[in-house]
Amino acid sequence: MDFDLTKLLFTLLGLLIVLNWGILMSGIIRKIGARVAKRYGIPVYQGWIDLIKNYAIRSQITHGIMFYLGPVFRLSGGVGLFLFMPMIFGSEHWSNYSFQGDLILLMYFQFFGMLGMALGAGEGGHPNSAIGISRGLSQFTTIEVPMTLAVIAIAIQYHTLSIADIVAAQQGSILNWTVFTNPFATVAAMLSVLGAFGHSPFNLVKAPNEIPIGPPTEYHGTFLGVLRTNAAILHVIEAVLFMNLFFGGASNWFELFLKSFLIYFWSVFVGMVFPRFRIEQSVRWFLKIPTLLGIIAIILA
Amino acid sequence: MEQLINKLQKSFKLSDVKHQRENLTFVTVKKDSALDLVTHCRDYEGFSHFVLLSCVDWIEDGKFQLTYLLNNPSGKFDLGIRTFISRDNASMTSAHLLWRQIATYQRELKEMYGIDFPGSPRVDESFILEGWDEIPPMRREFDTKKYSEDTYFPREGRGSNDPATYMKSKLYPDDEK
Amino acid sequence: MTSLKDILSPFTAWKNVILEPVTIKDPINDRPGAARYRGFHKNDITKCIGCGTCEDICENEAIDMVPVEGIETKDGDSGLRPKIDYGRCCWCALCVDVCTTNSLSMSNEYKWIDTDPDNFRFIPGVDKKSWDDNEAGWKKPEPNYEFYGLKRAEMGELHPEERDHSFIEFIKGYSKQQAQEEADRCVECGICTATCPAHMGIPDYIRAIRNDDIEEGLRVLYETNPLPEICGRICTHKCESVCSIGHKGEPLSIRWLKRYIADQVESEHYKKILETENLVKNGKKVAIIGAGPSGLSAAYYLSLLGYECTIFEKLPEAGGMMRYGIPEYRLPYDQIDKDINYILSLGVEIRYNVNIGSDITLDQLHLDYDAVFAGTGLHLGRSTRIDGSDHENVYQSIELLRKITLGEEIHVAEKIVVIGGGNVAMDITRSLARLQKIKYGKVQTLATSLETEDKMPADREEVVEAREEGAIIDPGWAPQSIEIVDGKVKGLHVTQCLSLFDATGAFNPQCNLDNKKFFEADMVVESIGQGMDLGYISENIKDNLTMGPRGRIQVDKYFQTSLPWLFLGGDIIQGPDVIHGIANGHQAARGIDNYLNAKG
Amino acid sequence: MMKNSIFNISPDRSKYPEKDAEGNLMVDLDSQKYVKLWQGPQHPGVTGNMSLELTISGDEIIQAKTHVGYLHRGFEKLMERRKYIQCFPTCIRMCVAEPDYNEYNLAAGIEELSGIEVPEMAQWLRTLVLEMARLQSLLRVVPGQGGTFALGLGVQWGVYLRDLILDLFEELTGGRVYHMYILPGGVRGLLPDGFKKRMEETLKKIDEFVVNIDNLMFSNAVFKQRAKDVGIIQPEWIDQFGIVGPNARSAGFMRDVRKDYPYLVYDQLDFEPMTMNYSDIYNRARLRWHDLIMTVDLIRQIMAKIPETGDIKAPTPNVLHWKIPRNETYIRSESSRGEYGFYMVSDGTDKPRRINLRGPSYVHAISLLEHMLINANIADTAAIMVSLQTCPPEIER
Amino acid sequence: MTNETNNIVEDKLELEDKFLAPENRKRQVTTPDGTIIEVDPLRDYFSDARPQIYRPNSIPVIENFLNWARAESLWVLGFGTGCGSIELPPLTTPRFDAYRFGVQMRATPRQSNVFIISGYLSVKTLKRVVRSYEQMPNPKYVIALGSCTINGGMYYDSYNTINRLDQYMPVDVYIAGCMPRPEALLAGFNKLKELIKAGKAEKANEYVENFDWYKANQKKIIKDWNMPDYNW
Repeated sequence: MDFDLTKLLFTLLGLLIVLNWGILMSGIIRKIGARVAKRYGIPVYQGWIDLIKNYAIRSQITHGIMFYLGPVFRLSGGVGLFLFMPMIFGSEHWSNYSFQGDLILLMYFQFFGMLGMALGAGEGGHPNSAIGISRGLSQFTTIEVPMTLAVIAIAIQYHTLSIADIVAAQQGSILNWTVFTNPFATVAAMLSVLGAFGHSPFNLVKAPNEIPIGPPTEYHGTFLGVLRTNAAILHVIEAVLFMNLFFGGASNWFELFLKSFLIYFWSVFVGMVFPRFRIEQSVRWFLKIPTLLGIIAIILA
Repeated sequence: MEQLINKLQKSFKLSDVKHQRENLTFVTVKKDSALDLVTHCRDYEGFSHFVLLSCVDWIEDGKFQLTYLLNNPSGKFDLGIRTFISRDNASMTSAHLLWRQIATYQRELKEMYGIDFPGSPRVDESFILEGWDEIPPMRREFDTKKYSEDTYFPREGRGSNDPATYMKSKLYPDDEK
Repeated sequence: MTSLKDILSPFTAWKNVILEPVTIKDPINDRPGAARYRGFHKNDITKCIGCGTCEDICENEAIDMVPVEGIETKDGDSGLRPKIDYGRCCWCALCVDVCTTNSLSMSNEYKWIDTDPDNFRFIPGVDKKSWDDNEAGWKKPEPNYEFYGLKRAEMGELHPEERDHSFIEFIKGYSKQQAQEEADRCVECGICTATCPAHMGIPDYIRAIRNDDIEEGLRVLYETNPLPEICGRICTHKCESVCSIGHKGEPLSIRWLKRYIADQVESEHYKKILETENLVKNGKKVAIIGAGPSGLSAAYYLSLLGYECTIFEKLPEAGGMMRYGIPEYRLPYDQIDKDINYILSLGVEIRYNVNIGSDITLDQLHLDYDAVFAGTGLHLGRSTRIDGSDHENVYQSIELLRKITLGEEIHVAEKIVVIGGGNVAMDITRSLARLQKIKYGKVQTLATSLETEDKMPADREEVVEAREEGAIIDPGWAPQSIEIVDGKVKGLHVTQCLSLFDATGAFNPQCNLDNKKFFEADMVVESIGQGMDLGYISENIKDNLTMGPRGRIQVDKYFQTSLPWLFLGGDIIQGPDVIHGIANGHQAARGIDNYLNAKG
Repeated sequence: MMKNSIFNISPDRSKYPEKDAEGNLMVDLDSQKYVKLWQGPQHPGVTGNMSLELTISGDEIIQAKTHVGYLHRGFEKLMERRKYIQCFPTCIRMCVAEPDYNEYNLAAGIEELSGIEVPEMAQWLRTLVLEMARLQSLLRVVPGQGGTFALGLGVQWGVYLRDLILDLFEELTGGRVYHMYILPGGVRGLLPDGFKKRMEETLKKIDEFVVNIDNLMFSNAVFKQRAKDVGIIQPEWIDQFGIVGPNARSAGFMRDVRKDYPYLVYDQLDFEPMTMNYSDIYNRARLRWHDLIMTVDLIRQIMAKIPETGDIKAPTPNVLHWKIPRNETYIRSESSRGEYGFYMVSDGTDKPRRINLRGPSYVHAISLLEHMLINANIADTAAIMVSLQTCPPEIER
Repeated sequence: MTNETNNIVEDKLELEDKFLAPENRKRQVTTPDGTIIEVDPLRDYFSDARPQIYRPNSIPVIENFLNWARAESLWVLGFGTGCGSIELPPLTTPRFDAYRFGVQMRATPRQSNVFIISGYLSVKTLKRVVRSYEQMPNPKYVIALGSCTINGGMYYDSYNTINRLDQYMPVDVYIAGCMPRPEALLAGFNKLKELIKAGKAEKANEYVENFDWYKANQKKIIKDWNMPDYNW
């Protein structure tokens, strides 16, 4: 592949858009969540202020080199996901560096950040982060099971591992979306979304009233800023991934915003009203219903 | 209640029986028979609920008063069993085997009054205080105000006047008394 | 297995998303405290008397009593004001509830943010704060909510029908329970101490009553007052007029409590309790003229210091005005004797029926004694000098009272008018009323005074009791003339009195001449004040004395005249008042001691 | 409980950690098998300011120690040097969640020791205040159980309603959290105008909340999974540990001071505290939810029966020097956590000789909690603690 | 840490005294009020490293902008140290909803900027508070609630509570009350925001500048310095 400056610039611009949309989106979601609790909640722009504040923290305490690298790994996981994710269907500029078989890479990148985090947080030496990491990894592994099953199902269905191709296959009519063509896979994947976004009932990883904040408990200031930046990107990208796989992708930015918002909102919609599972309960849960659905999806496909 | 006391009177030497309310009576027994009485009441008189173990410092008599307050949930009455122990080298038989919670009370009494309960679990661990090296604070000779003033320096700049003395100094300053 | 309801019903919570949030838009400004909220303190600085009760009840020692500029210390006001430390306060409002004057209250303001912790101290009412004008906020709950009794303990009294024909003491005195009940009301502020001329340790002896420690009480009494039985009955109790409880309710009956202590102790135990069994004499001698309160007081305290005292008394018995000016129903003679006998038992010598000037001269006393104290009292009556006041049936109250005490026969007419509104006027009114009752079976005594009822100098209860006993009190009239027809007194013409003092404060009664009245009477008694008789002081001494205003002899704070050996005290210096006399005597005793010690 | 044993990952703890001859656990932290985990005092999941020292193996607790004393202010010492009236502002701070029981117990104790009768109106008002205190506490605790499982919504609603009750408290007593309303002899004020109306408005909102919280928490599949069969109190522990109040009632023991030893005007009110016969977290939360409904009902009854006006305070000795002869007593009342008792000793002076608080948390949070946490999952610690409704300030005072 | 390990540390100290870096050696320090105290860094300081002073950005525009962000995003450490913590839930729930003003609760000191000392501090808690405070990143702010932090409040004569918070850590804002209502707390946040925006909330540096004095005060009352043996 030749070096293409325009593509790089568009990719960076896309990253910027995604980042800001991520911050705005979580702001809106939190505001909606606050409404359920009968209050007004934060201003929608609070996310940016928090981010600036975090970068404005003067002192950084380190627990070693891996401690530095943790957020970096995490960020590269998020950015990596972004890089290989076609954002807008049919757009030359906004398809980033997607390629045939990118689906497999994305599955890997999803895990990559978590592992990086594990290394960094482990270095922090705080037992809460260690417990959080071990829970996070085991939960993430089980989330991946139905997710992978669903992906395999649609890969079988569409005979491709390229996201762009999957999106392309869903064009035409709304009925062509995977959600209608392969409902079992979609349901399995949507259930694993609940875990992927880290809202209750599957947020034991960060359970504040047990192991405060979990893995990032030692991170502060700039580190936390990086983590939060990554979270903003990751939330959008994961939503975009599901959008691409199951909801027909997006043909313009507006459609992307809307669909990613709705997918993200789904996890909040559930998370708001359900308490969190214990780790073995959530593992058990993921290994039961969503996995079963995923297997059904594969069989049907 | 009267009947019960009369009954207990036969096997234990009760003194100072005081019927405070129709459902609350205090009795005093000797140190050696206190726990026997407590055990007897638990096992045979239906006092299955242990309410509290408390200590009163009668510094003028040189004694600690230990009060075991038992409750009979079915009869709905309480019996306070008092016993007096010496303030010097205060020590009492541990009752932690009777009810699980007593160990906590004994830990507290050890820390706050310096009463030893040999054999009580974790009785020597600090319970509420941390790094305390003064005399046990609930003992009456411990002056908490003085300790606080010496240790935690209250904010300066306060000062008050007694109205009577102040008026004296203003109105008849030369008056001797 | 989980039912579908268990999965779906939680989602009902999402209905809130379309409802308006319940959040308060601007909580900082929109939420004043409730009407009863215990916010920051306010103090009505003019009502506050600085009694310090708030300081006493504050469990956090958050309140300091501090002097405030512009507020003078005076009788009934210590001049101190509470300063509250908000580094201590817990807003329990006990200080508000206990406040004796209801001056302290709370606003409903509750926001005070500061970066300097030393700023959280202020004097409410003096340091201006934004909440000073807040109407809402905690006030003491009403009614029937008090931290101490506002009503006096009931005092046993003889019923008017029982007492109006005899001179038996009619105030029975407190029982132990009543005394303790009354003593319990005291808040121990000590405002009264300064007002009491003798500066008695009032809170201390009241505390002794509460603790049922009568002996301690007696010791406190005798520190400043050697005549507790007498004072406990007829003291003018200026202390009660400033009692802080009096702002909300009835002031403590400090006088009766004093009497209670003295009543409880038998006279034979006095010496033991007061530890005066073995007084050491120092060999110096002091002569005291007049066995009145000041003379007795001086004699007592001088004896304690070891001086040998001799009292010269003109009348056949000791007590002065207390015996000869106050009727027996108020102050029985045996009680006077109890106090005096104790003083005499300390070795004080008393010589009765000795008239200084004629029997022995002052100069002689000067030679015979190291110092002389004179407390001779005001034994001369003053006349109104209106037309007819020189008639023989116009009497001076002080003379009549003396005669009653001496047991002499006095003229009691069927209808009597007394001119005067003071305590002496009430005494003679009530004495005459009793005599009338005995003689005629009915009371026809009327007392009138210049002052209107609310300004009458007599004690309130005297007026009330006099009325109970059948006397008529008709104040607010200025006597104009006594009508005499055929040489007999027919009555008194009066006009309405509008004001007593002019703008400069001088005594200058203004009358409404149109509003007249006529009191029928066969006998008129004048009781408008007394004068002193300094006849015993020879001219050569008088010439050496510096005179002060209003014809009085000038003395220093130790009642020492310009002749260093001569001390004067009591009514002739301070005006008629037992407790002043006692205080003077005590102070003069100190002065004499100082003087003689300095002399060597 | 779990039928499919494939997914049951709880290991068998009957063999290890090994116990020594005296039955103490042999926990060697250097063996790498165990981790020592401190929860608190700076910890959002711990009720109040206390800490748990947990020894964990994996996600499982094998040893727990409660550490208290972070809130120790020496109240009992401080009260020994305060006059009786001065004890009131001090003692109410012994439990910040429901200060009124302190006020009531101390006042009732002083009244009993000095033989003062409280006017009827004051008795009603006291009952009202105590029930309001229970209500505001339950409004925090009932949804708080969901909060420990990250179901924060209920807490948000509950704390809002609690605030409305606090507003009513403010109107009635002048204080928001520390009310200082009950004093020896009576109370400090009559009902303000329109109080009953505003109370009814608030109670209506609470009625609504009761339904909402039932939908959100008690009919919630995840909540049920988390709360059922966890944190069980065995019936035989009730007497062994001295468990009182709702925790005992959930295990089938009727322990309610209001019924057992009626005080104030509770004998004129119609109520029946609930008992259950299986005490896990879910049932205890459910029991408190029923208590909440009962409390609302009790307040309605009080509002209907309370006299219009009357004396609020009996005459008392002067509070500045109120002496009580040597005597002792034990006063109890039913707080939302159970029997709340004051052991009071007077010695003839104007200051108490000893006031000893017996709070329900004293046993619940220490001996019972330490026992219950063994073999529990660390994710459930906060839930177990909250389900016992522990309140650290009353433990350490 | 057990006593045994303590002894080992002590033994080491004697041996290694001369090998220590100068800032870790025992030395005498003059406090702001003029008294001279002895400081032994290895035994007296909790943190591994002595805290540093972080100067504000030298470019006013940038510093103002950052201060604005810091002021509008106040993350509060969820540590209920005393009674006042009962008023923190109302603050974050519908009635008062402090989130509107950029105030959020955080569970870990590392991510918090504001420490609300909610009332009295017992000695035992003070130790944890100091520890948490030192873990918070610079800039950090302290809000002191109620009488107890100003001059001891109710507990002025208690043997177990401190009287003056400013002796142990620098305080930005005091709020009067016992306890202050949530509204007062919100007003306190406003005041704090003002201070931050004006660049006057540099108390974290003040703490470092007078570190030895603060430590001496803390050391005077905290007699048991043992902490759990990991960095929590």
